[in-house]
Amino acid sequence: MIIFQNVSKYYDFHTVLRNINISIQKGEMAFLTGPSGAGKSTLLKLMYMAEIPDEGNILIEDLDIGSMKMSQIPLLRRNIGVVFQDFKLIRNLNIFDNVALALRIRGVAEKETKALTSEALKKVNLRHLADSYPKSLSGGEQQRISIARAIVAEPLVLLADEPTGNLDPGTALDIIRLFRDLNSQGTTIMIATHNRELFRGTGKRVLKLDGGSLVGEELG
Amino acid sequence: MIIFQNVSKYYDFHTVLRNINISIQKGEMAFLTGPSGAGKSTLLKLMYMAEIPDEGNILIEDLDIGSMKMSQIPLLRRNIGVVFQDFKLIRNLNIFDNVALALRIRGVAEKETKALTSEALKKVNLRHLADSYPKSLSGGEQQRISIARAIVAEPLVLLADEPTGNLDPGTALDIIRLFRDLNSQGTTIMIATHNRELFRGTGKRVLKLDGGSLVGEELG
Amino acid sequence: MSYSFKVAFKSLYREKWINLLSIFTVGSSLLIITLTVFFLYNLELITGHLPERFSMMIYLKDNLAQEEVQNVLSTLRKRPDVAKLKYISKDEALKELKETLHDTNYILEGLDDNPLAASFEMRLKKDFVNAASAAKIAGEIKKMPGIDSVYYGEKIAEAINLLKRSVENISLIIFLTIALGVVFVTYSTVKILFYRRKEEIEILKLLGATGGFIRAPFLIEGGAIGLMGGVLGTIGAFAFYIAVTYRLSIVIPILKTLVFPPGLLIALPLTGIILGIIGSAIAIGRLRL
Amino acid sequence: MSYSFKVAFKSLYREKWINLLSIFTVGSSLLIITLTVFFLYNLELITGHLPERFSMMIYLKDNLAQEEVQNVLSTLRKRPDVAKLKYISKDEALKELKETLHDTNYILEGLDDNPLAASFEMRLKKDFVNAASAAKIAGEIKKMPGIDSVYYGEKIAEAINLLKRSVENISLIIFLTIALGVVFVTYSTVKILFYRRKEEIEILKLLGATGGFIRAPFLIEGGAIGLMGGVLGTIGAFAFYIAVTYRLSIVIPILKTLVFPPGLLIALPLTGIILGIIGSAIAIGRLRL
Ligand SMILES: Nc1ncnc2c1ncn2[C@@H]1O[C@H](COP(=O)(O)OP(=O)(O)OP(=O)(O)O)[C@@H](O)[C@H]1O
Ligand SMILES: Nc1ncnc2c1ncn2[C@@H]1O[C@H](COP(=O)(O)OP(=O)(O)OP(=O)(O)O)[C@@H](O)[C@H]1O
Ligand SMILES: [Mg+2]
Ligand SMILES: [Mg+2]
Repeated sequence: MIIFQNVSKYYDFHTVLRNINISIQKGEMAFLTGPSGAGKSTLLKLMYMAEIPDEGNILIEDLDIGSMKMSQIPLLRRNIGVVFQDFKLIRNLNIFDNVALALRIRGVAEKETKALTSEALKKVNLRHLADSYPKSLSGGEQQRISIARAIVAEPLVLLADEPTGNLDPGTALDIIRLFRDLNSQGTTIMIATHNRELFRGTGKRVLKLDGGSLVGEELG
Repeated sequence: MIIFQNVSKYYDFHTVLRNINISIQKGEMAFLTGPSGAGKSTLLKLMYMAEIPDEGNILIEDLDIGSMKMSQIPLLRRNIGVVFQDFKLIRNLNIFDNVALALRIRGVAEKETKALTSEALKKVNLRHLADSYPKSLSGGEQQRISIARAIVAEPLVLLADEPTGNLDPGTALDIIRLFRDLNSQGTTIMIATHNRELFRGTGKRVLKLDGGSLVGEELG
Repeated sequence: MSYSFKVAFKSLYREKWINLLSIFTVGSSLLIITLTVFFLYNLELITGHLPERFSMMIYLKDNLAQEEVQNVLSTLRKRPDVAKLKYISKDEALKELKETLHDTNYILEGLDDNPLAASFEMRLKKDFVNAASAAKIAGEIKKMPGIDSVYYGEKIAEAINLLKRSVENISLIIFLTIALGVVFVTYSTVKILFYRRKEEIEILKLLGATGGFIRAPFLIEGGAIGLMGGVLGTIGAFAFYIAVTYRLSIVIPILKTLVFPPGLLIALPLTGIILGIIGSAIAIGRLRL
Repeated sequence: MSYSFKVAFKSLYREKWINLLSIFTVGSSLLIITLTVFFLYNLELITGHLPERFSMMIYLKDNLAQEEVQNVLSTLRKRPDVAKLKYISKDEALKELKETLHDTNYILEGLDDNPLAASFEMRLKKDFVNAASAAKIAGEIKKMPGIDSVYYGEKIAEAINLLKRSVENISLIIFLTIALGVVFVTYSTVKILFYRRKEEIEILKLLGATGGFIRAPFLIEGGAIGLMGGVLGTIGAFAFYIAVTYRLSIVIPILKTLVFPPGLLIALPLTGIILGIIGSAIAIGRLRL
C-alpha cells in the first residue's frame, strides 16, 4: 500500500512535486509516466526516503514516513525493492555478489542466499554473467542485474524507475511479464516509464505526471 | 566516413564482435540496432578507440585506427562527438562547464566557448539548468546534457549510444530532429538504439546486430 | 559477519599496492613514535644527573667570629632573591676538596693548617637565575662586611641545564607532531579506502544496509592495515634494538635501560589495530542514511 | 591554462576540509624535518667537545732513572694495542693540577716538594677500546717494572662518546623515516585528490583531452597545497625559533648557532611546492589513454 497525501517537494525556488495525492492498494501494480523532468524519479525517491517531502504525508505499507526515526530507514528500505534509473551497481563486486547483497543486508543465511541469487539471475536470463563485473556488462545487462537485485529478496513493494530504458522491445516485454508474475504473488509495484508499450493493454492504472503535478490517470 | 573491414573483438573466450564489415559514407546517417548485449556499444567504442579491435581494420575519416600512435588518440577523439549510454557527466562540474569542456579540450577561446555552449544547451532545451550540477538533474535531463556536449564542438563524426533511453517520445523526436539537422550540415552520424520510433520513416540505413554479427540491414 | 571479512580481504587484495604503502606508512610512523619515546627516555637518564639549580658560592673572610657569620647569614636571609642558604665550614670544605682530588688526595697530607675558607652556598630564586641579576647580586653581596669573595661560575651548569630543557622541549614537540602525523596518516590512508568506495556506501545505504553492515568491512580493513603496520613497526624496533645493542655491547652501564621491552611485541600491533580502526571510523564519519 | 587554474582552485575550495588537513599534514611534516635538522646540528655542537678517544694513565714509581723511564716507554711502544703515548713529567702533572684546582690552587702553596708522580697517557687502538681488553692490558702493564699504578677510569668518557654516537644514529634514523613519511603523506594526500576525480579523468580521456590538459589541474592543486603547507611549516619554524630564543635568552654562547636561517623562508615553501607537484605527478601516474 502506498498513500501520498498533499505531498509537495521543493528544491530551492523550484517546485518539483506539487500537492500530490496517490493511493495505491496493497498488491496493486501501477505505472507512472510523464515527460522528462516531470518528477517521476523524485516521487519514487520519496517512497524509499532518498528524499524527504517538504509538505504532506506518505504512508508505505502502514508505515508513516513523516514520523519515522532515522534509525528505521534501513528497515523501510529492506521492505522495498528498487530498480534505479542509473542501476547503481557496485563496481568492486561481481554480478553474483551485487545481487546477493540485497539478501546479505537482510541477514539471509549464505546457503539460501546462493539459491535465491541464482534464481533471480535466471529470471533475467543472465546467470552466465555471475562472475563478471558490472563494468564489463552492456547497458541492458546492467539494467537487468539491477532488476534482479530489486526482486531477489521478494520485497513487499517494488519500485522500478525506467526499468527498460536500455532494453530492446523483446527483453522489455520479458521484464514486464516478470513484474506481473511478482505482482500476482502479492507484491505492490510501481513503475515509472516513458515506454508506452509496457502498459499498453495491461489494464493497470497509469498515473500521468507533468511539471510536478498529477495531470490525469488512465487504464493501460 | 566509417569503414570496418573484417573486424572482430574478443573478451577472454567470449566473442563480442565477429567479422564485421561496415561502410558508412561521409555525411551519412545510420542506425545500429539489436538485442541487449548484441555488441552495439562495443562497436561504437572501437570507433573512438575506447576498445582496440583484435582483428581487422577500422578507418575513421581517412584515419587508419590500427596504425595510429597512442599520442594521436586525443586528436581522433576530438574529431568525434560521443553520446555515452551512461552519460559520463562530470560530477564536480556544473552543466555549463560539462558542456563547455568539449570546447576547452579543443583549445577554443573562452568567449567563443561561452557562446557555443549556450547555443548547444538551447538546442536540448536545458539552458535554464546551466548552473546546476549533474546530480540534481533527472535522467532525461542528464541524457540531453550528454547530447549537448557531443554536438557542441561540431565534430566530423557523431556517435550516439542509446541517446533516447531516458527520454519521453516527444523529447526523443526533438533529439532525432536535432541529429538530422546536424547530418544535413555534413556530420557523419551513427546511432545505436532499441527505439524503433527513432528510425521509422527516416529512410536511413539501419544495421542489425545480433550476438556480435551483422545479421541484416534495412531502410528506416 | 563472515561476509564483511570477505569484502574487507578482497579489497585488501584488490588494492594491494596502495595497502602495502599504507601498511608501510603506519609501520614507520609507529616506529618513529617508539624511537622517540625510547630517545626521550634515555635522554632523561643521561641528563638527569646534571645540576638542577643555579647556586652561588660566597666565601667568608678567614677567622670570622661566630657572631659575624651569624650576621652575614641573617642579612642574606632577608634578601628577596635568596631561595636557600647552606653553610659550609672550613672542615667541610676540606673534606669536599679531598673527595674531589680523589686518588691524588695524598698531596694534601703535608698541610698543617686548613687553607680553605668557610662559605655559604646560596641558591637564587628562579626569577633571578640569569646572568644579569646574578652579576648584580654578587656585586651587592661582595660589598657586605665579612665577605672575601663571591663565585658564580656555574654559568656553564646553567647553560647545560637550560639546554637540556630545550632539548626535551624540542623532542616533545617532535613527538607530538609525529603523533599528530600518525593520526593524519592513518586518517588519510583510510580516507583513500573510503573514497575508493564512496559510491558503494551510497548504494548500500539505499539498499537498506544498517550502519554496522556498512562500517564493518572498513573497520576490518583499517584494523588489518593497522595490525600489519604494527607488526612491521615491531620488526623495525627489534631490528633497531639489535643494531644498537650490538654496537654498544656490554661495556656501558646505561645499557641496562636498553633492554628490549617485551611489551612492545604486543603494544605496537595493538596500537596499530586501534589506530587503524579509529582512523577508519573517523574517515567514514557519521553515516547519514 | 586559466581553465586549469579555475578547476584546481574550485576543487581546492570545494573540498576545503580535506585540503586544510593535507596542508596541515604537509606543513607539520616539513616542520618536523626542519626541527630534526636543527636538532641534529645543535646536538653535534653540544657533544662535539666530549672526549673523542679512550686513554689510560700509567703512573711511574717515584724517582725512576731516565733510563728506566726509557725502558718502560720502549716496552709500551712494542705493544700491538697502543696507538699513542704521551709522557707527563712530575712538573707537568703539578701544573695541570694547579689548573684543575683553579681559584683554590693556593692550597698547594705550602708544599715544599712535588708529591705527584710522572706518568704516561696512553691511547689504545680502536679495536681494544672496551672494558674487557682495557682491564687485561692494565693488568699486564701493572706487572711491568717501574710502574706504580694504572688508571683507566675513563669508562665514563667512553660511555658518553658511544652514547653520543648512538643518539646521532637514532636521530638519523628518525630523520630518514620522517623524510620517507613526508613523501608518503604527500603521495597519499594527492592520491585522495586523485581518487576523488578518477571518474573525471576517465571521462576527460574519452573526450579527447591530452595528458597535459588532464594533469594540469592536479599539479596546480598539489603545488598549491604544498605551497600552503610550506608556508605553514615556515610559520611553525619561526614560532618555534622565537619561543626557543626567548627562553634561552642571551646567556648562552651556543645561542650563536640559533640564528634563524633566512633561507628557510624560501626553502620550506619551495620544498612544499616541489613535494606537492611530485606527489601529484606520482599519484596520477602514467595516463593510459
Ligand atoms: N537535487 C535536486 N536539486 C534541484 N533540482 C532537482 C534535484 N533533483 C531533481 N531536480 C529537478 O527536479 C525535476 C524532476 O526530476 P526527476 O528526476 O524527478 O524527473 P523525472 O520525471 O524522473 O525525469 P526523467 O524522465 O528525465 O528521469 C527535474 O527538473 C530536476 O532537474
Ligand atoms: N570488458 C568486457 N569484458 C567482458 N565482456 C564484455 C566487456 N564489455 C562488453 N562485454 C560483453 O560484450 C557483449 C556486448 O556488449 P555491448 O555493450 O557492446 O552490448 P550492447 O549491444 O551495447 O547492449 P545494450 O543494448 O544492452 O547496451 C555483452 O554481452 C557484454 O557482457
Ligand atoms: Mg527519472
Ligand atoms: Mg550498449
